[in-house]
Amino acid sequence: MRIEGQYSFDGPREVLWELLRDPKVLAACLPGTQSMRQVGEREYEGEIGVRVGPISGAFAGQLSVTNEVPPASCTLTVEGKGKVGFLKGIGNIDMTDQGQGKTLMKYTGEVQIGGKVASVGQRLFDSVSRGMIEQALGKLNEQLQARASSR
Amino acid sequence: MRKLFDLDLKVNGTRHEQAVEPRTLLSDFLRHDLGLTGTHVGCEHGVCGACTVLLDGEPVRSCLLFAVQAHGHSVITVEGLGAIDQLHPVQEAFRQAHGVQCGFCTPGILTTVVAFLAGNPDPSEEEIREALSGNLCRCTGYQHIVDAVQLAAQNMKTAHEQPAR
Amino acid sequence: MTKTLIGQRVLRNEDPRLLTGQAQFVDDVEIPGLLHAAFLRSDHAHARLLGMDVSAARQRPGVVAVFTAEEMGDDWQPGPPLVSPPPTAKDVLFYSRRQVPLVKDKVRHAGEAMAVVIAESRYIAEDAVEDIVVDLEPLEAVVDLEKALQPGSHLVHDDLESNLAAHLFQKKGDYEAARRQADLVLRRRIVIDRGAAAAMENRGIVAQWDEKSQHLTVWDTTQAPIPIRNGLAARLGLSENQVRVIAPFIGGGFGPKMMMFYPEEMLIPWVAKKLKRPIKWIEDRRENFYATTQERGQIHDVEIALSRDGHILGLKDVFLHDTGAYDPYGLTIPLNTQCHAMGPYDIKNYSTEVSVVFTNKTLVTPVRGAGRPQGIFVIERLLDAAAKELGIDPVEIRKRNLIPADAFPYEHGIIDQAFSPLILDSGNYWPVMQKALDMIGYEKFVREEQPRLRKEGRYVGIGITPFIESTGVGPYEGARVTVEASGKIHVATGVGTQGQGHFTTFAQVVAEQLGVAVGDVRIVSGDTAEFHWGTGTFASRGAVVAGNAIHAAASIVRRKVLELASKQLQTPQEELELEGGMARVADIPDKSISLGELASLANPLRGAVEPGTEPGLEATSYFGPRYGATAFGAHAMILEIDPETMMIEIKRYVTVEDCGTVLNPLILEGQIHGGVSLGIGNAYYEKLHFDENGQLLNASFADYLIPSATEMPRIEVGHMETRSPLNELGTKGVGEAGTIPVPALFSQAVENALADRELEILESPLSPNRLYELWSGKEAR
Amino acid sequence: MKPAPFDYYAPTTVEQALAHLTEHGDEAKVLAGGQSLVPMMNFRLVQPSVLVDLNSIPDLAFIQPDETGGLRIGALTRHYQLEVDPLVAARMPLLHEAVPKIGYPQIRRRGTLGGSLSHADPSAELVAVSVALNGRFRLRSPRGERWIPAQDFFIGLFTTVLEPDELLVEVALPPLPARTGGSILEVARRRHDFALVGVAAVVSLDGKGLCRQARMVFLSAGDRPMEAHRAAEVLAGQAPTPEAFQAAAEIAASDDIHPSSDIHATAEFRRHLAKVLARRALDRACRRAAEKE
Repeated sequence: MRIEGQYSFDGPREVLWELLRDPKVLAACLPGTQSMRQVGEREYEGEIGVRVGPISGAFAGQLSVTNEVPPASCTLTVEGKGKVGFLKGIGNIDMTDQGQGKTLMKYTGEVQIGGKVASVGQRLFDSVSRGMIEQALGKLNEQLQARASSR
Repeated sequence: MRKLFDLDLKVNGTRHEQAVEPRTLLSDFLRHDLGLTGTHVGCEHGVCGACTVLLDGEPVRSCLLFAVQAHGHSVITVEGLGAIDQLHPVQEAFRQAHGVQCGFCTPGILTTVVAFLAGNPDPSEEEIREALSGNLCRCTGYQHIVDAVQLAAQNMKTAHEQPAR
Repeated sequence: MTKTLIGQRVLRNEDPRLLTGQAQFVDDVEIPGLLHAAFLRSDHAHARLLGMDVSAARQRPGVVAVFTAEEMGDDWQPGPPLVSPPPTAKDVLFYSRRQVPLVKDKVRHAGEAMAVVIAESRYIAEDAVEDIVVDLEPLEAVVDLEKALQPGSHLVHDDLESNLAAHLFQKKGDYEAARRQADLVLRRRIVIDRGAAAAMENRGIVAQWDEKSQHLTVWDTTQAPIPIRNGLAARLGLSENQVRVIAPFIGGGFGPKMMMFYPEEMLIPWVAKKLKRPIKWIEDRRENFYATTQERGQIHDVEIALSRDGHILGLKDVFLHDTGAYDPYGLTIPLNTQCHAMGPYDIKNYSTEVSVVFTNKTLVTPVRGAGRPQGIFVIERLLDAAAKELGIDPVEIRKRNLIPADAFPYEHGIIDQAFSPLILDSGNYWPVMQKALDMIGYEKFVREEQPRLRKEGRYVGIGITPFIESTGVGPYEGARVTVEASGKIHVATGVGTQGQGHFTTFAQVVAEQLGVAVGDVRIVSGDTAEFHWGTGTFASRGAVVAGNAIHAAASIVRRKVLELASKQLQTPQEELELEGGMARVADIPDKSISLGELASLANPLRGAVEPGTEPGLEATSYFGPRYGATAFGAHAMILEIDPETMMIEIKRYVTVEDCGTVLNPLILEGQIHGGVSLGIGNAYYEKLHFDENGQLLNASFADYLIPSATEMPRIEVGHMETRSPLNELGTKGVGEAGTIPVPALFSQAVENALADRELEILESPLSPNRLYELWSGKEAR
Repeated sequence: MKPAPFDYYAPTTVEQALAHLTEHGDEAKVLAGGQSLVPMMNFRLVQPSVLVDLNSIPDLAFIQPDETGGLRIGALTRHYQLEVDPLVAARMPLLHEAVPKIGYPQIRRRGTLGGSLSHADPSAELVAVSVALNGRFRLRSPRGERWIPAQDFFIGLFTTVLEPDELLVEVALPPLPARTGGSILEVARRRHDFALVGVAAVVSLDGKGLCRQARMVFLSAGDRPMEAHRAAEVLAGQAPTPEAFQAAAEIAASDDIHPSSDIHATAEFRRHLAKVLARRALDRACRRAAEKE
C-alpha cells in the first residue's frame, strides 16, 4: 500500500535532523515502542506494541535509517513481526525550510502488511497507518518544540 | 488450563450440567460435548449462519457465543425441531419445495425460519429474503428455500385454522 | 413398464436425514481417544524456510506431537500427479511441480503448511501453533501473470528456468488465411480474476489406524474417494484392501474437493498410522481461503476475424493461465477454456495458445465451470464488440454463427480436457435461444420498455448469452445393483455425493427398471468398502456416467428377475410386468411373486444352483462414454444501474437448458439456481484480492462477498431436450450450466444499460467502484 | 479458529462489573453482544485474559420515555429491541430506520446498543446516528459517573474516551425539535455489508420553511463518525432547494470527511458516493420535516 503526505514542523530543520538521528527520540515517537536497542550504525531493534481499539499485537521490530543527506533527507525502514502477522514500512523523508523557523516534511513510501491482520483486517489498514504516521509526526513535533525552545 | 465453569442449561428440553472451559464456543459445546452434530459450523466469524440456534427462542450465532453464556438458558437446535418420522412443518416444506441440496447450511436456516415465521406468519417474498440474509447457501441460489418458507407459512396457517380434532 | 419415473419431480430420499441433523458429515465423526490437528501456516507468500523451533509447542500440556518436514524423513514426498499432461497433443510442454505435505525448503504461497500440531483438543492445538517460532527469509513474491514470465522474474520453483508451467498450442483450419479475407478484425485484451468455491463446509479428514486389524479408515470431504484410497495405500505401503475411504455427506464440493491430494489429506492418515491414534483435522474458514484450491485467473490476447455480414471467419486466442504455486491438476482448465472459447459457434479456423504460469498464490484446480466461463466470456465479449462495429443486432450475429442442427455430431478437430477429440454429440441450438428470448420478452423490452424507461432517465439493460457445456467425460464409473430378501434394492456406486441428489435420481433410474418405489432403493455412494472402482464426481458427470452404469446394472437385474419369475409363475417373460415390488402376470393379480421372494429363491440354502448361473439377483456394470456429451443453454437477463451510485440490480433472470433427458426437473432446477448464484458472484461480487506481495486481503466471509438471498433474483428456468446419442438414458450433465455464461451475460447487459456511454467491459468480476472508473473514463487500475 | 484462553466473570450488577474491570484493567474486555468482539477473538486478533460479561445485569436493558419527549436507552438493549419498539419508532424514527441496516437478523438479536457504541467502529450505523441525534452517554466508573456528548465520545478508530475501568451504561436521546425530519442512507456491496459509505441526516425547518439546522453525520468516511460541520454552516438559514442540497453535499464530500481506500472502494469513489447520498438524504429528511406540521 502506498503512503504519502506532508507535515509542517514548528522548528528549524537542523534541530529536526538531530532528533531524527537520536534513537531515544525515535523510540519515544513511534507509537507503542517499548524499548529500542542500537544494533548497528543507524540500526535499532525493539518491541513495538501496536494497539487499535481491542486489537493489539506485540511486534518484534527493527528500525533503520539509510540514505542520509544531512540535514535534508533520509529513508526510514520499520519492520515488525508478531503473532498477528508482520508489517514493513519504507518511507523516504524530505525536509525543506518553510521560513519563520518552520520545516516542511514530505514523505512517500510503501507499507506492506501480511498474515492474519492482512487477511481479515484490510478495511482498517489505510486509516490505521495514516493514524500511526500522524501520531508519530505529532510526537516528533512536540519533541522538536521542546528542544527548540530549550535553546 | 483456566478455571472451569459449571454450566447448567437446557438443550432441546433436556437439562445438561457440565463443567466447561470458558472459551468453549457454544457451537463446539453442542456438537462435540453433547454430540448434537446437526448444528453446523461454516465460518466461525458470524457471517454464514450455519450455526444458528435458538437461545430462549431467539435465533443467534452459536459460534459467537461462549457456552458459558448459555448458563441458565434454553437452547433449541435443529434436532429439537422435528424427527425423521415426524418432520416439523418447516422441515416438511423444505423437503416438498426442494429447499435442501448439500444440507450443510440447512440446520441454521431451519432454526432461523422457525423463529421468523413465529413472529411473521404471513411474510412477503421480500421479507423472507431479508430474514434469510444472514444465512449463506452455496447450492440453491435461495429460490427453493424462499419457496419452502412460503409453503411452510401456508401449511402452518391452514393447520392453525383447522380446529384440532 | 406402465408409468415412467424418469423426468418426475420425485422428492429426495436423502432429505429427512439432512433436515433433522441426522446426516453424518466428516466433522460429525467422533471416535474415543480422538486427537485434533492444527497447522502452522506461512504468513509470507514466498520465503525461504531457515529454521523452526517447536520445542515450546511440544511442551505445552495437552500437546501429543508436532511434526515438521524434517520429522517426516523419507515419508516426505510431493503429492502424486492428479492428471498427466495430454499425451496425444502435439506442441505440449509441461513441467509437473506438485504440492508438498509440509514446507521443507521454501514457502510458495501464503498459508502453505509448515508444521502440524496434534493435541487433545483443537483449542490446545491452536494455542501450540502460536508457540512455534519460525525463521523465514522473505523473497519477492511472483503475483502478476505477465511479469512472472518476464526474464529476470523471481522463480516460484528455483530448478526451472522460468515460471512457465506449461505451454499448449492447438489449431483447426488456417486462421491467418481467414484473417486475410476478413472485413473486420477485432483485437481485445480480456482479464478474468480469481474466485473461490467457498463450499459452506470446509474440508476435513478423520483418520483411524487399527493396529490389530492393520486397517486404515479415513473419512474425507472428497469428491473422489476411490482415487484417494488407492493413492493413500500406495503412499503408506498398504494393500488397497487395508484402506477404506468414506466420503459421507459432504457440504458442497464445487470442484476443489476433487483435488487429490491435498497436503493434509496425505499427512493426517500418515500421522494417525504413526501415532496409532485417531486424528481429526477440520479446516477453518480462514484456512479454506488459503489452503483450498481456487480458479479463474486468466489474461487473453484475442483476435476475431469476421465478414461484413457478421459471420466468424476465424478466432485466435493467446492466453495466460494462473496455476498458482503448483500444477497437480495438469491442463484440465486451460483445455476447457480452449474448447469453450469457440462457444456454440461454427468456427472453421481457430488458433489457441496457452501459457500456464506458476505464481506465489494458492493452487488452482477446477471450480464449478472449470475454465469454461472464461472461454465463453472471451467469445461472447468479442461478438458483442463485433455486433456494435458491424451494426448488427447482438441476437442476430449469434444466430448467424450458431452450429446448425444438421451439423451434429460436430467435430472440432482439437482435443478436450479428457484428451479425446472435441466432438459436440448432439444439439439443436437456435430453438433454445429463441425460447429464452420469448421467456424474457426480448422484442417487447427492446422495442417498448427500454426506450420508455430510458426517457425516464433509467438505465436498464438486457442481454442474452448462449453457451455450451462439455459434460459427462470418461473414463468410467460402475455400480452394483442387488435385490435384497426384504424386497428393497441396494445400489452401490463409487462416486461421492455433495448435494446433487444422487440418492434420488439414481434411485429413480433403478426403480424405473425394477418397478419398485423410489423410496425402496437405497443408494450407497462414496464408500470404498461398498464399491471400489471409479473416479469421482466432477465435470458434471455423475448423472451421466454413474447414472448410466446404474441403468445398465439395473437392466441386467431386471432380466434376471424376469427369468426367475417366469420359471416360478410358469409364464413367458413377455407376459410379465414388474410393478409395485412384484413380478406379475399383466391381468391376473394373484399370479404374482414379490421381488423379495425371488431374491431368496435366487440364493437357496439347499439344492443346487444351475452350473453357469450366479446366485442372487445382482449385477455389476460399468459405463464409459466414447467422449463427453455436450449440453447447450441460453441465459437472458434484465438489470438496472443507478447511474450515480453504480449499484446494479438484476431485475429478471431467465435460463433455458438442453441437457438431454431430464431425470428429475426439481433437482435440475436446483442445480441451475445454485450455478447461477455462483455465476452472479463471479460476475459482480466475488474476487480474491491478492496484493502485490501475494497476501490475500479478503480471507473471510466479511470481505469475500458471496451472494445472499437479498442479492439473488428469481430465476425462471425453461427446458428443451435433445438426447445424447452417447448413452442409453440420453442424458447430458448440467452441474456447471448455471455458472458458465453469467459473467459474459452480465457484462453484455451492463453495456446495454449504459449504451450511451459506449463503454466496453473486458474484465470480470466487475464492481461498483470499477464501473465508476470505467464510466468516468478513469483507467485507474 | 478457536479463541485463546481467558477467565470469565458474569457479574449481576454494574458495581460488580466495575470491580472486575478495576481489578484487571487493560487485561479485561467487556462482553456485551459480542457480535464484533467474538469474531476477533476467534481469529485470535484479540486475546483478552479476562472477559467481563454484562449479559446477566438486568438493569442495563431498557427503553424509557423521558418527560421532555426524548428517550433513555440502557446500554444492554439489543438492536432487535430497538428495531421493534414502538416508542423508538415514534420518538426517534431515524434510529428506527437505521437499526435494520445493522448486520444480519441473527446479529441484531444479540448485538447491543452500548456494545456497538463502545466498539466505536466508524462504519457502524448506531455510532453515526447517536451523533446525528445529539445523544448523550452516561459513563460509570468506580470514581462515579459522567455524561459525555456523543460527538465527544468517539476519538478514533475503535477508540473512545472510556477508561479501562469505565462502562457506558445508558444513552439519552433528546427530543427532536418541531418540524424535524431524519434519513439514513447507505451504499453497501451486499445489503448487509459494512456500508462503502453512509450518511445520517437530520433537518429542522423554521416557521418560514427554511433550514434552521441541517446535520449530517457520515459513516465509513473517516476514523470516527464524520460530522459535516461546513455543510451545516452553508445550509443554515437556506431555503431547502435541490441546488442548496447539492452545494452542501459537495462541500460535505470534499471538506468534511476523510474516507479511506480499501479493496471495496477507493477514497475517491467514497467521496463521490458521499456526495450523492448526502444530497438524497437531505432531500428526504427535509420532506419528512415538512410533513411534520
